[in-house]
Amino acid sequence: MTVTSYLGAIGAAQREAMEADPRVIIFGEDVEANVYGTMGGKSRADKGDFLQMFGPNRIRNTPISEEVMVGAAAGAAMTGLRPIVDLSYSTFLYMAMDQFVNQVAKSRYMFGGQASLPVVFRSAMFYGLSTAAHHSDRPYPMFMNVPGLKIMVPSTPTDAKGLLRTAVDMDDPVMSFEACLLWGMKEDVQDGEFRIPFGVARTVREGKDCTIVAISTGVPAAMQAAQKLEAEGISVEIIDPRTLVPFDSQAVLNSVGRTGRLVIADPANKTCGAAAEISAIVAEEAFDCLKAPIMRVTTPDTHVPFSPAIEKQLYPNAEKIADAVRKAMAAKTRS
Amino acid sequence: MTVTSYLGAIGAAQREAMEADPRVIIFGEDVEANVYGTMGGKSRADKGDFLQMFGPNRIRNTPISEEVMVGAAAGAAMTGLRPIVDLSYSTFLYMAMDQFVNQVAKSRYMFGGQASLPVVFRSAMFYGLSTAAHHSDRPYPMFMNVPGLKIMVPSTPTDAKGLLRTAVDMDDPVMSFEACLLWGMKEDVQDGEFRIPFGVARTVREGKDCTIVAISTGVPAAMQAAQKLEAEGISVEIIDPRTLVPFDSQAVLNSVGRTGRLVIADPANKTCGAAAEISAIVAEEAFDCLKAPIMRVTTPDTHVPFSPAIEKQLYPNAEKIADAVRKAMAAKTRS
Amino acid sequence: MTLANDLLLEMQRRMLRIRLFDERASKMVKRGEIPGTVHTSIGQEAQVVGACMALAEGDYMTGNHRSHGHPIGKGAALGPLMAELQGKATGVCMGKGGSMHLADFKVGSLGESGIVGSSIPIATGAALSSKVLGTGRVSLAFFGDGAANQGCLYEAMNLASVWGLPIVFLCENNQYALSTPAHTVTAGRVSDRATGFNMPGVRVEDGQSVLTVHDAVRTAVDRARAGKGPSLVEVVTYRFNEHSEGLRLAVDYRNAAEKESWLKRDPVKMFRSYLLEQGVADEATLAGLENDVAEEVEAAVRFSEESPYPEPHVAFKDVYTVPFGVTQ
Amino acid sequence: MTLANDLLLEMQRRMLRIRLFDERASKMVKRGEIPGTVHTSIGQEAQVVGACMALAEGDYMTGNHRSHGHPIGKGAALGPLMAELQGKATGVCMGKGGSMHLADFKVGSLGESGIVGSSIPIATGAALSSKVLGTGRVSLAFFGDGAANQGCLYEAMNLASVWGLPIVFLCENNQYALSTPAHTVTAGRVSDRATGFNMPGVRVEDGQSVLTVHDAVRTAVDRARAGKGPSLVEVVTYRFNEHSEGLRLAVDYRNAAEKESWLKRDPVKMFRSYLLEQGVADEATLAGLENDVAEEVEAAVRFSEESPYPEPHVAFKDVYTVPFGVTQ
Ligand SMILES: Cc1ncc(C[n+]2csc(CCOP(=O)(O)OP(=O)(O)O)c2C)c(N)n1
Ligand SMILES: Cc1ncc(C[n+]2csc(CCOP(=O)(O)OP(=O)(O)O)c2C)c(N)n1
Ligand SMILES: [Mg+2]
Ligand SMILES: [Mg+2]
Repeated sequence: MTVTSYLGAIGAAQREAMEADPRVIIFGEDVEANVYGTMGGKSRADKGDFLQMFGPNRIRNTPISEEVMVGAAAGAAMTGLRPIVDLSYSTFLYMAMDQFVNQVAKSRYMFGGQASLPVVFRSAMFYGLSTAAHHSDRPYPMFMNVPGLKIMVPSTPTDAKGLLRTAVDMDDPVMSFEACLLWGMKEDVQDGEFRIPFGVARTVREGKDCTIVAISTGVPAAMQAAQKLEAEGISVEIIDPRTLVPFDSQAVLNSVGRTGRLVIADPANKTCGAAAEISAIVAEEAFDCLKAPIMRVTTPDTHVPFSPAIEKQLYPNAEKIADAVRKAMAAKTRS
Repeated sequence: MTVTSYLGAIGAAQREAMEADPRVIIFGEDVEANVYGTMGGKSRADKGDFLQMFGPNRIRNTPISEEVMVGAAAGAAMTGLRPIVDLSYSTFLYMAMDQFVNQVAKSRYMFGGQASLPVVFRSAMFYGLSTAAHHSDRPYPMFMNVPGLKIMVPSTPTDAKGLLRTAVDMDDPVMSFEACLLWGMKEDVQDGEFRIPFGVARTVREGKDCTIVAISTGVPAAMQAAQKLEAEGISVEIIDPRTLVPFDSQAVLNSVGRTGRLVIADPANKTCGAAAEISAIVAEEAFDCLKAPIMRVTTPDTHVPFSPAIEKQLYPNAEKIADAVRKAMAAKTRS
Repeated sequence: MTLANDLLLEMQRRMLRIRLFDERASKMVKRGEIPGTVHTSIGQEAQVVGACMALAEGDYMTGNHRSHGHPIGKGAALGPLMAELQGKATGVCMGKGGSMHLADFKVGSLGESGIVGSSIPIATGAALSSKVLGTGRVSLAFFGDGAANQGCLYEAMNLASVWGLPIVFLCENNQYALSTPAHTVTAGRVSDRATGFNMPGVRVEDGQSVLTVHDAVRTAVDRARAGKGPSLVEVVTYRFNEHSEGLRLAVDYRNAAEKESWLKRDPVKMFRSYLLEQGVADEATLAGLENDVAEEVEAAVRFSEESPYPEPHVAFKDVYTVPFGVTQ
Repeated sequence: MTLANDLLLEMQRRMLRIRLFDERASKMVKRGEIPGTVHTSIGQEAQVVGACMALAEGDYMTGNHRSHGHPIGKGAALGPLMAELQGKATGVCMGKGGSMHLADFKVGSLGESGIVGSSIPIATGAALSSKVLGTGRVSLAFFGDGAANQGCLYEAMNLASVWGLPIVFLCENNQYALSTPAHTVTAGRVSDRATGFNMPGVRVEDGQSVLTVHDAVRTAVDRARAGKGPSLVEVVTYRFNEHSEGLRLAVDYRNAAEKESWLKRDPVKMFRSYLLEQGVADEATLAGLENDVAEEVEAAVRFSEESPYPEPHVAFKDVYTVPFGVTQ
């Protein structure tokens, strides 16, 4: 075990994957200089520097051309490479939307299984940092609507490392949505290579009165909420799905089966967001267990404003999550 | 009143809007030749031909360059024009996703209200017609996740005409998702100019046992289901939201308040689809009225295969909708 | 460059395969035996085959909606292609791709794209694989004059150029994108766009001559294989049929005189005469070849007709490598 | 072309505004007085002002993340710009855009874009308005050498060319995109890409001379206004600061010698000397100008500091023209 940051864990997973398999390559804008620090060491001067370790054939700076970056990764994945594409900010993914939906997601299906696409697309969501509407989106819900893509949303260093490694080793395309706000989060992380399976939720905390399904930065916020609520005598269970596709609906249904109440903490926009999907699954499959309305705590349907005076109010935080739980608790129980 | 097809209604709305306001222009691929027939008459030879009527300054063939088409429409809308952009197939929208999300949807907000974007983006969903995965998407849910866009999904000639005219006259960007399967549908349509407001659902049919919220081709399918169910003694209420943004949640909540049961018929993909959103709204806001699980009848999370032997099974149809209603009826009622 | 006689005959064979396959497919669409629609390469056979046969067997290729010619030119078997057009289980894509999305990975055909321009980045990625893994394979991206105005082409050309990728960008300029004349929506000449991206740009005016096309593409392929990077080749040609089979446009966007003059330059007939003139083959050999190909196409149709449709569960297959959820 | 003295002085004034505004902003970022980050135009003032002042007042302009210079060059008032950088309610975008998304529609500034390349189509649309409505306005799109590899630039250039739109594509080639040297990711020269899209392409090597830039852009603007269509102008320049303020890259991607040689060619100082040499202004006039601008910038900071932050409900405003749902 070594104390490792979320960012460091992402770097470690990539380094180990590159060491394990020469077909793994990394490309993206400014990856040679490791501007965002997502690749191991802090700088090129570090001994952990990827360019020094793996050379310019496998670590490649690209032009600012997201569309061809994503498409080329797909084409490369179909023909023997296992690329990791660093797309830096999640808001830039739209530039390559056609390649994601029409090529990355559909090729295996459309060509009757002839193609495999072992490729990982990494990007970070920079919300909460005064970067305004062009850099702050949390767009995973629209990719959840596209069959053929797998989606991971790690909320801890351990999950970031274990899931990312699974992603690189998997033969399906994966989108990794990392949260910039979590980059500095540290915890003891298992040394060396390990993998965390997709589609298996993590029970962050057990409880009996209300289930909170929390995504990405929603997880630490839910933890804070749970502590407040505990003082009020409300016992909260927190589930982190870790991957949204595949989604571990069984874990959520089991938990709601025990608690009878569900709050979802999801930093994406509300309409057609991940929270909507989780709510709909439960309303369809665990209706009889429900004792209260399903509450969504999401970012409301606005864009992200620049001014720090008005930005932070928008995201799910401990207070909003706790309020939603309190409301769920107050709902008159079905007899 | 004149008997008019869905396609004819779309043409009429555009013609009347162009006649009423010289700032309205239409551009898109092959619009001069009116290849898809969505602009009035059947061909250039017709007297209703737009190019003849409005000239090449206002009817413009574009290169196959969706990204600049959408962005240029936004820029033109900010500076005095009111463009209608014909994007033909909905699956081509991804090509311009960055322009839709980062420019069209965000500009007004990000620039503090300085920009207005009176622009309409039309596209048709060609599912159910053996065109396979690259031409058959129903991508409105991902646009619902983007604040700033309005979304219409007309299911009848009257709605197509009235909503489209409202869209052209409105100062916000609108995306019109038309259903190719409905192009031939005919009904008596009011003559001349009329407008149907956004955000006002239409009660297609009244009933007391179960509410069906139906979208696009889900509406005729739900009608057929209702007839079958009537024979079984089940009385179904059908609500067509007509616009998904804004969404008339009050109409749905009122109806569910009366029936206690909800089935949603939505041809989009299931995960994070429109059906998920509608289910979540009801599970949050009308929980106490609910007597049964909320059932989603959607296209499952696969791509659209080419072979007609296996395509049609995927979409919501009368039988699947009726089954869902029967299941909702069979659920043991809360005491 | 002089080519061996068997290579010349193979060119004619592949052009004939495309011609007869597409003529047959056209009829089948009109009779309702093929669902949806098809876009034929009739009239463009020289351009397709000249390019494909400049590639080695292990080389990669991507294409577009005008799709049948590309895999046929690359050597794909006709049966599974025809079965794919009919949506049969034995189709090259199990009936899930259809006419617009053929792919035959066995011959390096990485897929046709129904989205105009969208497969160009894919071909670029295949070239990247070749470069990184050192396999020596060349990649070729077919796209139309219409696709030449999609931005991703220029992103791909730039990336291929700075990375020195072994790829040929091949613009099939049949002068129209659906009803739209290329010159009304395309500034300048496509081939001239190469210079700005630091690669050779060639325009083959006589795209009806398979040898002329072959020669130009061969130069580009050799260059790519030698590690000298990408090229852009624009081939001027003409489609003899409507944009897609069954489509009827009331607008006379291609006038009769123009059409007639191009019909005279039929690439299959022209090359036949050439082969006779040059003594590469005699009448009997060519007639034999034509019979063989006709029989091949009929056999493909029979194969397809006798094949079953896919089972319903196939609609849920191959969304992921290991199924889960609804795909199980 | 000889320019009137007051025009020359106005050029210097605007360059100074950019310089002092950005120097002030840089300090404020480091002190935590401006949230997020800013990208300064220090070193690029000649390129920005030379271009902006070739436009008429009613003309349109779009830009990018390196944003302050563009609206300042186009004549925007400094107070609301500074307030925007601080996220204040009196900001030109009500505090909702911030540094990367300035816009001042009053002076034709239609918005800077945080997404590289993404505002180029917007400028193209403004040019379309001008053409369709016959207003005679010209549009100018600023973008960096990095953005020159985004496909939408080529879609825009092609569309503008075939439609004869009054637009100038202006590439601010400061030789780096963040840490990436342009020549490592850009094939050939950006200006050479114009030919393939049938428009003039000019490369201004001396982008530190405001008059040289002005001259080249003026030619392009005149051409556009005369109905002769678009042009591409590439200006070679250099940013004196890091990509963004506060960013510290351990990699020495721009070596010291290079940096030093460019710092010597400071556009503001160079033009100052020129004005003195040519007798356009004496030392006292220029010192007065400098004082005025310094005071203008301080006034802008005071205006901003004294302004309130937006109320919470402003976060829900202007998603739509008429609010509904959560935006109510
Ligand atoms: C992104 C996209 N936009 C539009 C279309 C509709 N479309 C299909 S083929 C075609 C014309 C293509 O012209 P070209 O590239 O010249 O190929 P050709 O058909 O002439 O071989 C169009 C507009 C599409 N399939 N994809
Ligand atoms: C679509 C997109 N990709 C990547 C980025 C991240 N990014 C911001 S500025 C920048 C470099 C831009 O370089 P250039 O266009 O030359 O402008 P400069 O900063 O040099 O003025 C990058 C990569 C972005 N904002 N948008
Ligand atoms: Mg063509
Ligand atoms: Mg630059």
